[in-house]
Amino acid sequence: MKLRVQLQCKNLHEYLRELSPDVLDRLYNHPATCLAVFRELPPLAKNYVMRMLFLDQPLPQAAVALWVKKDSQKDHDQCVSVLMGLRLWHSQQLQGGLQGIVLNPIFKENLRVAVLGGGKAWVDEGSSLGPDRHARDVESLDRYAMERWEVILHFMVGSPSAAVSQDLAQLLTQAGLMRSEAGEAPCITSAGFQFLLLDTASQLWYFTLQYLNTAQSRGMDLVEILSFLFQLSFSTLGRDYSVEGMSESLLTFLQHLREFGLVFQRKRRSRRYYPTRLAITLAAGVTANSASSLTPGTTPGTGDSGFIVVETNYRLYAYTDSELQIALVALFSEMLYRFPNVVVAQITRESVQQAIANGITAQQIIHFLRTRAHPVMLKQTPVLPPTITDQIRLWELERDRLQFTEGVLYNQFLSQADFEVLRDRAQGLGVLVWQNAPHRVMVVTPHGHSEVKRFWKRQKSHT
Amino acid sequence: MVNVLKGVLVECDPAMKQFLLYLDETSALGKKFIIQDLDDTHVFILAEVVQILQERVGELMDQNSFPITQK
Amino acid sequence: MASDDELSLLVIVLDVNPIWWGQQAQREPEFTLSKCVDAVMVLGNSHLVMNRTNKLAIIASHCQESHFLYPSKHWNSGDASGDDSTSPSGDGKYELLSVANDLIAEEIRSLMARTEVRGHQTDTLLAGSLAKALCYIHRVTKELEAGQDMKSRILVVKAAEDCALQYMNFMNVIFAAQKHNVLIDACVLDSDSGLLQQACDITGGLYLRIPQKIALVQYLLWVFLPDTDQRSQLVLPPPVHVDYRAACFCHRNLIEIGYVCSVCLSIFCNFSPICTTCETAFKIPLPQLTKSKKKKLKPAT
Amino acid sequence: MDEEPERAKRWEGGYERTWEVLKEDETGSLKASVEDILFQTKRKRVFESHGQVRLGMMRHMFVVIDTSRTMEDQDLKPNRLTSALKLMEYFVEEYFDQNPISQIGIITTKNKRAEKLTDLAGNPKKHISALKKAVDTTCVGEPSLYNALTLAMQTLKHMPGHTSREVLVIFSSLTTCDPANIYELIKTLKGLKIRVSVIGLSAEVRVCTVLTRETGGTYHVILDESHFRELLMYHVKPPPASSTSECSLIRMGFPQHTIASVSDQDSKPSFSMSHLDSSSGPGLTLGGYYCPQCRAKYTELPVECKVCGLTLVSAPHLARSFHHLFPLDAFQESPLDDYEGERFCQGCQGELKDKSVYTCPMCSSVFCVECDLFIHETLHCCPSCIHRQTAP
Repeated sequence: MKLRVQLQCKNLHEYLRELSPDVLDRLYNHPATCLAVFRELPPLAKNYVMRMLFLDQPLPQAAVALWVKKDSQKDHDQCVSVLMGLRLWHSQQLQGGLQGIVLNPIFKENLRVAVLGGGKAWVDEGSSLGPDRHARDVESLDRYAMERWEVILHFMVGSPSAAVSQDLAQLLTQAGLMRSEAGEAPCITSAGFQFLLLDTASQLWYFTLQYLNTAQSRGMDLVEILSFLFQLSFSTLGRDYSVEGMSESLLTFLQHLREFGLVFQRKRRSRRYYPTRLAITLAAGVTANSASSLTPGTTPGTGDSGFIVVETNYRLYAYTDSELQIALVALFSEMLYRFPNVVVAQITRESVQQAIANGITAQQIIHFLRTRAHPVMLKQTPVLPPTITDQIRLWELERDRLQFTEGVLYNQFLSQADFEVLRDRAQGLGVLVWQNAPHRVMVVTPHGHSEVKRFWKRQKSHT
Repeated sequence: MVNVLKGVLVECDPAMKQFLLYLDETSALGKKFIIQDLDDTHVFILAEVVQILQERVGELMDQNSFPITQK
Repeated sequence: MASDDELSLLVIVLDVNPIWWGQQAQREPEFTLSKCVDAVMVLGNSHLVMNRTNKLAIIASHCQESHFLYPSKHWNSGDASGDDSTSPSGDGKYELLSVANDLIAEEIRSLMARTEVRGHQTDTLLAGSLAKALCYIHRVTKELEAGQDMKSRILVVKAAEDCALQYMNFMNVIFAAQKHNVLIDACVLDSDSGLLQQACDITGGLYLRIPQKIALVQYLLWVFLPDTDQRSQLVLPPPVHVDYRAACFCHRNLIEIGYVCSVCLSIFCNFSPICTTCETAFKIPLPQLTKSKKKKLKPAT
Repeated sequence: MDEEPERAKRWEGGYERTWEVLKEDETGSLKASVEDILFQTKRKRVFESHGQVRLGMMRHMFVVIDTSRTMEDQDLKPNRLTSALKLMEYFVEEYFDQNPISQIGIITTKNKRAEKLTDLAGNPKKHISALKKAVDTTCVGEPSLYNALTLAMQTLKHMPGHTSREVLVIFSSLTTCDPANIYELIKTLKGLKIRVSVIGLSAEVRVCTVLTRETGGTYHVILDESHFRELLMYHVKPPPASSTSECSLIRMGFPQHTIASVSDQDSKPSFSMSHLDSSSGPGLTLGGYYCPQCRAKYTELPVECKVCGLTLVSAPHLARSFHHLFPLDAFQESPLDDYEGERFCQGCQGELKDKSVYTCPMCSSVFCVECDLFIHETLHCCPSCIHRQTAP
């Protein structure tokens, strides 16, 4: 039985919520992180935070509940749980025994600094080093960033020309994007295929998450590198910053970022660095990554945006000369012709089925096509011809006509009461897969089986 | 007394279920594999046939599909 | 969650009428123009940090001109990468914001220093500023990339009196805004403004006359920061009573029943045989009523 | 009425060397030339607005929509009917936007019959909902121009003399099934001063040519959907009033809107008069507009009071049409190279990059082409002139 591995890409909140309260509190010590966290809140929660930004007194919970209209109560509850979960809101007992709410004081302080000024500067500006003789303009930074990032992608698809550092290769393996058999060159996994079809911002975010997950094992301080990462994403493109005052582990981190193309440093020991567009759009990837996101999230200036034209006759024209992009298109289509600046491919049932067998979902293919749609395509609504998107989905569904769930079948109950007792128990344990009361049949998951069995034995002995 | 059986629960549309019943009756997979016919959209089958069953369904789909594009 | 490709543009029109602010400084020394500008900047900053794609423009509405405080002319619209000549932030403020705030402060200083006040007009030319705001919104909309979508709204922070002569232009601006789905919000510091009430009502914006000027920042953040999506969820001040009665063209009286010329739609409070606006003679012969009427009432366009 | 129209057909005209307009630049690209043409057409519409002529601001118009079998043709997407109805919805909205105190009614014709979809009324919502419903009508048989026009005429002839009487026919079929001599009807229409305009969806039909020529309307045949839209929009602007039309002062009410909040103890919900005829919608509401003459309550304006017959409008409604009466002068176009001064548009602050700038004759501010269009099409007032007004 082959169950498809779905590439799970958490957003910032899901990630932060898993951190310990202690780490969270330390994170809020930096204005950049506060700003980043704030920006990713649900819109309603952002307004809540803003409303309380200049209040020093706690607000009664009942008063806060009156902020929203009755029919939006659900959104309100969700916002409250997010704010509480991220420890942005603290409950406090008011005088007179009422429950009150107060904004996390550290967070409040630092967000105020980010928005209004004050406090100390985030980073040393490069200006302390004097003007850079080898100053980079925005274009060359963009080019550099794209080149670096593509090297990683090339490495993943196994282009012989692409070579990456040991650290990076290891990271790719740890992230489950590549699989390396002992002694052999690593090869791409089904998760890797899915990764390739994401847009750059989401790829970057996914990758960063993986990096962060392993950061602590490298002896890095999570808070330190997260803060730096967010700070980077709020810096100005085309300006140089100094490495002055950075700790040793942060410098290592900077070297890694340099390899990913997030920052540009002329030489390894250079005293200044330039953040690239990749670093700055990193935070943008945080929202765009949700797998269901149907919006075209073209990253400006990344060069790979907008080159694909799909016609209703399943022809696909990709105006690109990038080997990588062609390889990506070839993942789910059949190549027909190749020209210097354009390739023509055909989306066929076989090619799509092949892709799906590799673990790529129809949604990902459609997302790929949509995010890389040619500007001409973007002008029409919907962007992709519905026949194509529907057919790709149908091809996927074709494979899903049977749904398999491993389980243990319980049947031949003697009485309805017996059945109901056991069924309710299984349901309570959350292991019930399927049940049919009139026929007295139920299916539980294999790992729930032993527990249910034990319960049944006990039940029998009682009666 | 309750009877307990290990296997795989299959959820499918009624048409697909008929195909499964047909495979079962004709012993097309070399043996009977349906443990219990649960309802219109569910059957409980032997775990070991899942792989081969998927292949057979794929074959069926291949037979029923026609190239929609001309090259 | 708001999708990333939907931009939100907030244009703040700030009334900087020097006479009004001068009087205000004498009345309440604790709430001056610079305080107000600070409050507006806080709102602007908050709007910018809400979302990466949010955009901001601030227009100062003066007696004689409307001046763009942000983005300035020499600033590439929308592009976050400013020229490097601006001094980097010396504190913990988000770089983009500190650049913007410096610019706003600089521009308003030069505006106030440059313009000399003639006469004693205590009314500000809001219609002109709104017209410019709409032109700006129009341009930004045209510059959007394919597939992008933009919601825009205008917030008027109004201090001085209404200008009655602006009625027609103001109405034109309101209808243009309505046509382009631009909300007009109004935050009124002083006396109620009939024109703005109509503007907010017609375009679906919020009108609020704030009771305590000193708490301007809080009012701005609480009421005017949420965009349309969140407004539908939040409890906000109820709509105000809007006076839609017409003013007759002959005496400028507010009337409930009047007579309208079928040719030019001028409104009169009583019968007259000849329309004073378009000089049409009406068919129905009537005993001569008042003949002393102003000849031309339409403002020179 | 028998002589052929003098207007020559396009194919009878001289040999047009349309391709010579296009010129290649040094690199052999046509782009600049094509852009130039697009640029010119963009501007063209601005100049078409007429100056100070007397307009018929109060209009009564019947729109006749052909729903015969030919409307099922798919040359407009998805078919003629759907496309036409969609555009009509837009038309109705625009019509009331520009002609706030006018009325419109819709007639459909199919199967040799004509029937009223909506009566003459001044509220866009009713018409639009009727149009939305009409999408499902089946298109059958032949249209009847005669029946449709008679139906329109029966209502229009009772309209007061100071209003315009117009019929706009969206005609898809190439034939019409008339029970009597249509030429007689055209004479009657002419006598009643009813202007009939036709927008043809297929090809020119002689009976329509005669009809429009005699009644003083216009006749156009569409090229494609965007042209269709353009032709419809042409009918949105109020037509110049004919010199013979009467003028009068009309009594109108300007009711105040009263908002009663639920918390207010004194306020009691009451029935709105506008809900009397329609069973839909809640009848009881709190606030509303009260007729100043008889205190009948309405929830929407404009409306004609059902009790005392007074036309109720709000001041902004009237203000909507002011721009027709006081149009903004066209800006002067001049090449950018000749212009000295700050190269920024006074409207949008954008840099002036196009090869022409536009100067307002009153305040001599300069604008870019986009703002020029926006100002003339939507804003109807010059942003800079407003500032000059109060300056002594």
